[in-house]
Amino acid sequence: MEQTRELLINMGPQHPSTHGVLRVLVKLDGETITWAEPDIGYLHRCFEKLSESKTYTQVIPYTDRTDYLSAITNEHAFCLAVEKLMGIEVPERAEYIRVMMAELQRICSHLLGLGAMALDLGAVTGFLYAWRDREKIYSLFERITGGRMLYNYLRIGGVRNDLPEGIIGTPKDGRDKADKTIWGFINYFESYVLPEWDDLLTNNRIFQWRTQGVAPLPSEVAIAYGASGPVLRASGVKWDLRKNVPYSIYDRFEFDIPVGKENGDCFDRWVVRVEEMRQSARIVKQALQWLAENPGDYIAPKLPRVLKPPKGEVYIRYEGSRGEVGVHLVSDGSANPYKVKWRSPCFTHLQLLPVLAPGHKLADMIAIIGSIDIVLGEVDR
Amino acid sequence: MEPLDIRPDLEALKAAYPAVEIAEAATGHFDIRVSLDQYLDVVKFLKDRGFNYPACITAIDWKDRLELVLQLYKLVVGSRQSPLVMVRVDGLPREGAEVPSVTPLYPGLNWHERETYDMYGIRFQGHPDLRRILLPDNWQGGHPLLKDFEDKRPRRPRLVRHRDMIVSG
Amino acid sequence: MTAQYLSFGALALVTLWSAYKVVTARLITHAALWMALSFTSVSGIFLMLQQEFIAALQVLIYAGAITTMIIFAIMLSSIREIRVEPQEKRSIGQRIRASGLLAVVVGLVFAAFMTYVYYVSEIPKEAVPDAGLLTVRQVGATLFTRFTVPFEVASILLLLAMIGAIILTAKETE
Amino acid sequence: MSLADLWAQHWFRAFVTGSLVLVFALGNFYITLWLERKESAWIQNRLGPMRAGPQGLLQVLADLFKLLQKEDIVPRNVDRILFLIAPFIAHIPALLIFLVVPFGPNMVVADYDIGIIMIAAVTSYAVIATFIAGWGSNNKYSLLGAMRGAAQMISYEVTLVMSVIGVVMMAGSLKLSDIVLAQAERGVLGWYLFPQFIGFIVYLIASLAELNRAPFDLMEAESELVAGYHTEYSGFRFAIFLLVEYVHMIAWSAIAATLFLGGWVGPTPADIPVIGPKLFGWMTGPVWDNVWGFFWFLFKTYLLIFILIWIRWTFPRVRIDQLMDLGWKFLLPVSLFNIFLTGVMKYGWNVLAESGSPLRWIFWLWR
Repeated sequence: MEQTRELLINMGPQHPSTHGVLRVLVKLDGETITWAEPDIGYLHRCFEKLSESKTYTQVIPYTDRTDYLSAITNEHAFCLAVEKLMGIEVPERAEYIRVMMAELQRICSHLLGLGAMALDLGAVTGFLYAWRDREKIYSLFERITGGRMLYNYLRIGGVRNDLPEGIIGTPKDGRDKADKTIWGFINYFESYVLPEWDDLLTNNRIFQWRTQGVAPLPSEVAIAYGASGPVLRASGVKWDLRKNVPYSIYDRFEFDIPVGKENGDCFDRWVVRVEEMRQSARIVKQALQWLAENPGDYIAPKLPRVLKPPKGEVYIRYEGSRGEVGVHLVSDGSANPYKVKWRSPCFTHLQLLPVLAPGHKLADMIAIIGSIDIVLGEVDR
Repeated sequence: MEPLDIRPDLEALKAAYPAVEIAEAATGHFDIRVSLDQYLDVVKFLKDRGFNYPACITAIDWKDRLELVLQLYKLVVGSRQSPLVMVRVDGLPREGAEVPSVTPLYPGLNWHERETYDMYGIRFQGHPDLRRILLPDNWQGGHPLLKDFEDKRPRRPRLVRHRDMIVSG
Repeated sequence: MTAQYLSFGALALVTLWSAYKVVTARLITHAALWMALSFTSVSGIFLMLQQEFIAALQVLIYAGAITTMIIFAIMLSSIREIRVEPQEKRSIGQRIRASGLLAVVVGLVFAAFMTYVYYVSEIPKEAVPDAGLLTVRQVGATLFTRFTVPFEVASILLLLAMIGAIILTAKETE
Repeated sequence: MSLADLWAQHWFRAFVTGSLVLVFALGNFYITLWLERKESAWIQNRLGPMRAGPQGLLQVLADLFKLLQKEDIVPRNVDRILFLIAPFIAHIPALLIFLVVPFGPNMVVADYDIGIIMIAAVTSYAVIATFIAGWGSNNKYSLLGAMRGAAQMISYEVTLVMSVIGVVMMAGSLKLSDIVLAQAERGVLGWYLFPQFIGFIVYLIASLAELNRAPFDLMEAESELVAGYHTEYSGFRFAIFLLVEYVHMIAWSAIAATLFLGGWVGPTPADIPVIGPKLFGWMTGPVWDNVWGFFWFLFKTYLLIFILIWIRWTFPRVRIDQLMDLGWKFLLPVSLFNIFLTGVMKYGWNVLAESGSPLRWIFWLWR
């Protein structure tokens, strides 16, 4: 029988649900996608070239701007790379502050990722709930770092400043202190926000219709395509760089790695992210306990004003909010990095789109983009 | 969880390809220096030995030559401290370098190879779709991560606020 | 009475004009929409005859369902975009053929024939006493008593058509 | 010529009642839009509009003025005539539905015998308007939205009519005022909401789909199709589409209130036992009946509007194939079953009502 002609659609770069300036070319047969091709580069800001002309410390604020929704984890990855290159010992307190901040940032980033996916699926309320809770984290971060989104808080060897007084709070802080103390937020988050997500969306029949069985990703394919983070774990691979290649002080914390089923679909990716937020909250609680028990003010070692790492090379694998952040740093002994390569998880994940999308409906495309949770700032760098 | 030991694999690699230089770097990873003609075979060998996870591929411009760096590691569930190996091909010409593509082995390196082409001008033979990725398709200005890259585009007037007048320059 | 004649004249004109445009419209989508207008004005004539039921059915089935179905048929074929084609110069013969003059002539002949039939026929020109009282209840009762068999036959025919359409359009799955 | 004489004239009545319907529709559009903003804000822990007027009451007005001031952009390469007339055609069904809705006792513009069929008929123009807007825009997103919309509305119109047939069977009339009167006789428990509960639920879901409201707002799914069939519209033409959407919502809620919730039937203060007749006895008479009828009609309509808004801001959107599956494979069979059930139950009551057998109470609800 004669087939109908395919319709070529240009989604983006100005489209409400491409999470920034992503352009996807889609061929449709009716409503079914037969071919998809992402086109990126609209947000390219020459991060790698720019870094070569900055000193090591000056690069830190630029790392914030790669994955701008998960700034602390990027700073952490970069600082880890430089510290490894120079062999700097980080003060214990600074390590705990870093881990706590990174995990709060992970919660924050996942909240937005989940909220944006909910918005793409038409649940506007879920999105606004995510913003409400993100706002509380931002208030906390603003008090700690002075910035709300791009912090420039971590320093090579430590952190810029200690936690302000009273921000830790006590484990009894409840919902009314959610935006004042970290304990308050964590308690509010665990007792109120997570059940709300489960009620509103995870257990919602329509939401399950829209996500279950959509874009299954077999685990071998996920590994072959370099998927990492929640996307990899949703496909049933129990792999978390915090556990499997421990860096910083993650081996001191107790937490589980949530995994999805063998053929992880959009729903698995969703559930894994929700569970990861729960685990991050657990880590934050342990860090808070330590910080409350071990007060101190040694948060950064004395370092020369201009850092000149020895000649050498380092590649750091870091479990960012969206997956494996790789920092490949080459030093020639001068004050500027000779080369910085930022292996971004979103860039790698976006390759999956042409694999996952065909055979699904146009509406699923949105769910897929939402479920792999891309940030175009990091894709294009 | 036991730390993962990849030394047997590297020894087997050394045995199979004596020309390969293997060294452990101070920062924890293993450098595998191979020549261009053995590159694809070594990567195939490593993939067969279980280096299943393609982390990244990139290049370094050493001002007189280019060096291709491919980062791989073993993703084994339940393992710990899986070391990274960097397969390095040194001595590539700075213009018109051609390297066999590993995308057929590791589909996840597709875009990373495209990016390396985009930024350094290294062509990957056998790549399914070697186009510019971050820069526009019609970009003529060269490959920006080369150290001698110059932005040849006409300078845009830059508006600088200078007390009470605006100077363009 | 004049108001009635006027409105009838207007409706009839719209019906005829849109019917003419159905045939001559350059874009097939326009033709479908002209057809919807034609059906609508026919239902207006039914309303003037105080046959609301038939008018509503006319709108429901013809202007609603049939037009939409035709639109779907058009969309399933390959016409997807509005094509703005330059008008090319044509000879007089081509123009006559293209302008649908033949259609007009045939239409006029047909109209004359119908008028003739109308005048010579024995149908009483006065309103039939019960015509205004044709209620839905009567229609239903008649349909399910006197015309049960034709009704069921028509239903089965439509069902078969539906099944056939599904079989024709369904893609073969491995 | 006195007012009564004038009232006897058809043209005058048509003019006055038509204007009243227009005023009703536009006024309620205003309130519904404001209600939607406030209610969505309430659901989402926001305040909603607060600045323009008390509780943001003037916000809708401000927005309408803003849209009115905007340039009326007609993009190049659109099918100009269709693009321009689409908003007006979209108006037709939304307003025509109000013709047959009884707002109160004897308060109906055109009391057709075929009320429900007429509603189903005029709704078909909504499909045509959507298609004209989407196709005339010459935009792939618009066209996709329009085709989705056409498929969806045609499919759900069937379900919608089927879900109402149970009510028609019970009332024995297609006339909406007759249906209300039939419910008035049966008292509160006799409202068709209870015997026709399946029909009511199916109607609610199907009318959501017919209205293109979330979770069935596929034809203007902003995260998929930008804005669907009205992507290219701006300024007041866009405002008209917005208006039509809300007027439609009011219309369908009004019909649901009429069919299932007893329309304008409701207690008045004079019905309060003991003190009612003494204190509110003066609240009787034809005028007060109309006032109270209108009040209850509005109350029930807004109850349904509230539910529709609540649903919209709670659920994610379904996918087009799931929507079609739901409509054809679930709702339509269920509504057919409802017709069957209604027939059986009515027959059962007819047979057993006189017999005095205790079994007859099973069928009592369908009496």
